[in-house]
Amino acid sequence: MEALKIYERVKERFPDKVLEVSEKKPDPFAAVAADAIVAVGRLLHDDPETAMDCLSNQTGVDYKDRIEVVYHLFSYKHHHTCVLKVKLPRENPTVATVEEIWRAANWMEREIFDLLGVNFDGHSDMRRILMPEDWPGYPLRKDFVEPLEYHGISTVRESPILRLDQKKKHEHA
Amino acid sequence: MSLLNTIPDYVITTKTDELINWMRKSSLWYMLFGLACCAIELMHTGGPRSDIERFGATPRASARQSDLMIIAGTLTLKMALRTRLLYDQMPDPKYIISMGSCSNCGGLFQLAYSVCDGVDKVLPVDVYVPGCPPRPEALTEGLLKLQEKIMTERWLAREERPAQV
Amino acid sequence: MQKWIDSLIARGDFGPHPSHDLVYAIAIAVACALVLFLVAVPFASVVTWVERRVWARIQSRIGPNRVGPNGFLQWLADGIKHVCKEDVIPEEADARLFKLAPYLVVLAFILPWAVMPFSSALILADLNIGILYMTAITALTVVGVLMAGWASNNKWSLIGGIRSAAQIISYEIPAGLSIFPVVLMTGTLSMQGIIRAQGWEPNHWFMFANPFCFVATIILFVSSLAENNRTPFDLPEAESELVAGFATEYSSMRYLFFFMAEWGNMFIAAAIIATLFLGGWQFPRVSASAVVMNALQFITFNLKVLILVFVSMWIRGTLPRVRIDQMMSLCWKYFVPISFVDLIGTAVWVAIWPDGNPIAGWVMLAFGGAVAVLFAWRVTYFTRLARMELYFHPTI
Amino acid sequence: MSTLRTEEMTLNMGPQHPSTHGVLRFVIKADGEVMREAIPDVGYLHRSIEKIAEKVGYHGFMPYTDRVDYVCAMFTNQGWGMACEKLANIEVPRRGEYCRVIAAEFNRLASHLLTVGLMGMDIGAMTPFLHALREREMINDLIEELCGARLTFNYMRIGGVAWDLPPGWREKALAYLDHLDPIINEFNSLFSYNKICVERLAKVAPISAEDAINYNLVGPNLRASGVNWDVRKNIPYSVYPEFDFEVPLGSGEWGIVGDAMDRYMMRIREMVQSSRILRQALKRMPEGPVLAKVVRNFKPPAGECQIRVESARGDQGWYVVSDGTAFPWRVHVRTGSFAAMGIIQKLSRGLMIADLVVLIASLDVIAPEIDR
Repeated sequence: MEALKIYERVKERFPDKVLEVSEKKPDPFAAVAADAIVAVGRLLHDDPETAMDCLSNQTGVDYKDRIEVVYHLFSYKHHHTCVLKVKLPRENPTVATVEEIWRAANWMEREIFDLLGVNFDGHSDMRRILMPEDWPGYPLRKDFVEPLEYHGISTVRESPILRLDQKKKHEHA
Repeated sequence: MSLLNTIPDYVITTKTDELINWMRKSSLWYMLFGLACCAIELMHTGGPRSDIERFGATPRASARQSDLMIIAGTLTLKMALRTRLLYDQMPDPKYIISMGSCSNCGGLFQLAYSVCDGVDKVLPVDVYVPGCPPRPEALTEGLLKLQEKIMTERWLAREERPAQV
Repeated sequence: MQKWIDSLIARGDFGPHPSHDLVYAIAIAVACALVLFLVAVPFASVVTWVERRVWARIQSRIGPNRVGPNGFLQWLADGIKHVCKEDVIPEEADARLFKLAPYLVVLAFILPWAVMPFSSALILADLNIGILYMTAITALTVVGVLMAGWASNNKWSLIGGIRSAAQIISYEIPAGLSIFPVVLMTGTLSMQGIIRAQGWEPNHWFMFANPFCFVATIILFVSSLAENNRTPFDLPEAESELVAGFATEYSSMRYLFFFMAEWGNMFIAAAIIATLFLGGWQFPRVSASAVVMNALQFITFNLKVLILVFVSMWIRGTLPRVRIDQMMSLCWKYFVPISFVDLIGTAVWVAIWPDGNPIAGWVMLAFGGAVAVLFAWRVTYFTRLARMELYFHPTI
Repeated sequence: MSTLRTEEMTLNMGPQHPSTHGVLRFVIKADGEVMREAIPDVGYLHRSIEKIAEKVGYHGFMPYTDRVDYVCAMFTNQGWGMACEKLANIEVPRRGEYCRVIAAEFNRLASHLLTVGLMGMDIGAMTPFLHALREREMINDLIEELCGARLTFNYMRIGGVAWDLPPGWREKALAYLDHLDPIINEFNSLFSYNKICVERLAKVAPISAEDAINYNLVGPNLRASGVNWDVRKNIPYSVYPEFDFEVPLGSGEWGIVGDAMDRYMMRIREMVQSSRILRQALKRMPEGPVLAKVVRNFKPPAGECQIRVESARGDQGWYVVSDGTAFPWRVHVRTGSFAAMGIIQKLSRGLMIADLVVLIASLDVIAPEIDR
């Protein structure tokens, strides 16, 4: 099934929850209201016509004014794919977890939490995954400023070519 | 005893030092400590073509039995703390070869927020091997350089390292 | 030797009125130390060099070749380096047990040399319970290993120690039971007695004396691999699972003891098999001179032992490691019952032919030869398939 | 009489441990030899590659993609190249595609050789590992001649590949393939069909097809569970549809479908298929340029896309968001190892400690691919 047809099916079922369907090439996507993502996911997963049995990718993007969580769904039965998006405010972004539908979401959501600071409600194990537990801030946000030292290890290095240290210090100032 | 007294001290100590150093340099057991890309080249260095065991260097899994730590790859800040712990576990005398640009100075990943730019910020390094990743031949050369360095040491006149608190 | 010491005492080399017992004791201590340092330690150490070279060849590498001719002195370099290293005793460890453990392991490796029958005359003490003594002493290793594992206060060491204890104690049983058939046939426990009961010809070896002994040889060999923590039973120091097993926390000299004992035990296990089943030092009487005969016997014995050691290196270079439950089931479900059957079968055999059956020797030898030929053919077949040039010129 | 008390033993495995490929850490809750649970702890090699992409631009990011998965860097190269080409709608010349396929399949051989070798090392046989390294050296030689590097290739460019095959390379490559096929047989008889190896691997940690899909396992791990899915066949990209090859599936002939032995054998069988693809590709090489005209200041139109590449560790997803400038807004790599690590906690229940090592090796996880 074409991705756009899938979005139409979803829209039929949840007319007020699908905020936007973008037909932009190369990959069209549908933006879904944050409170409906579990219901939409459940629908796409259980409906035999769509049978989205695999969450092939889940990631977050920081757009400076908002944070989007992107879900790439895939069906091994029908070999079709679709993209869902959830737009969240930058201050304290929170969305329900889809871990119950696709177990693969467990780790991907931990990664998004770690790097972008999106909270997933109802997640079974919401800890940092890649960064150390005591790391300040969320590194993949656009306004992230690197700390100058970590446990006594300085993160700047005198570099004759790049003068990165200066740049970093400048950022801090 | 009287025979020994006729020989100047430095002859005995230098010759003994030389023997001990020769033995020590010929048996540098390195710790299996592959961090990133260079780990694969480290394996290749121990592999059939550039067999590093020719120089008596065998890989050991435990830090307690190794003399040499080859830091092969990018040292992240999260790992740096662990590396320091591992280094403290090694018994003296111990050496470090920093293998690859990442552990020399951060290399490609100087731009990164989570990478320790150079292992020398955390640990004392004896030999730097440049390359991204260095070829097995380069690492072997690094080992030979370390052997040269060991030959210049005076083991009998060494200073005991104070116990770390 | 006693006469020589007596003459020295008479000459007054030990002062005017020495205590004879004291002088003897010192002489024995010196002799033991000489045996230890001139035979046991070099044997164990040179075996490490041989092992590394053989292993490297199997893996199409070259192996250590920088220290001395062909790297022959590599063992010396390793030894001296270990002596020079800092001796770390972890703060959390039980220091006394931690220090004691390596000595027990080394003890278990050194004491068996007392009854090692190198030739008809070269034996320190031909005890009448030689083989029993040997099995009893080698089992001491388990105490040391378990102690090391426990005292290190490291969980990996502990698992290694426990695994080792379970493994060594289990495999003691089939190993012990495989020794009994020979004892039944010879009626003696003395090492020399057992060797004298065999001939130099292979068909007079106990391995080929009857089918049960043939099986017992194989069981004893596999069990000895397990008792010495050799691949495929190297679970206590499984490098990829337990870091370095019970020796994880050991460094410098103490680790060297474990290291040496492992290879030394390999030699001892091979010596037991060579003594019991492969005719020991037996060599045809080609010379009337006792010195020449003893030298030839010494060479024969060591050759047999080294061939067995080589086989165990070969196995180490080829096979992966078994899992602990598989190892236990191999021991308890297969080896123990089979060795009991062996024991009973040998007893029946001895009851029927008390002096042995000469035809059986030839038949079994032919059978063993057939197995060896088949094996060699398979090996050459696969080596031809695998292109030998890759092994002889590893640096293509 | 005091009652006997037992307690769980918590073991810390890694980050420096010989059998964790790279730097992984596991917190193992064990009851003697049997594990209650093994909780993976990753991130010791998190090199912030995704953030770097936002700083260095499209062409400049190509060397970094090598480091996403250093064991099979050609595929990450290719994934990044394809993602950019899809964004900017660039057509790659046919000879360029052939060069990509040839380089990538050689890299797949090298990667699988390392995987099967590491499996040998993890269950205690060093010899298969070193034999695999010996074969890898020769592949490294070939690739080095092709692109000048042994490990981090940086061979592909947006719109094709950097260089054409050097003269005489094709014959050398074909000669190597003739050499490799018997070596795979030898490897099988040395290690794969060894009784101890089969006993160790068969029936260990089977993954059902449902679980594999639900946990988003990809590539050989997924196919070992019996799911017939190969990006090269099912979402054809590059010139793969022109080649005749099979997709091996887990059959469970040694135990259960989807056990460690199936996952291991999958690599061996894929090597045979790769060799088949390579022979066809080397023989059918068309003439022409290898690199499309791509401007130096590459600015794809605003938009986003996802690309899936069948790497040696399975379906690799590149998600790229472009805002029309010379720097990508966001790059995300969804890798096979990351998903495979997620399932370890579930599978580890009731396994022995020795089996955990087998499980990690059979899932073929590589630390930089998890952490990026």
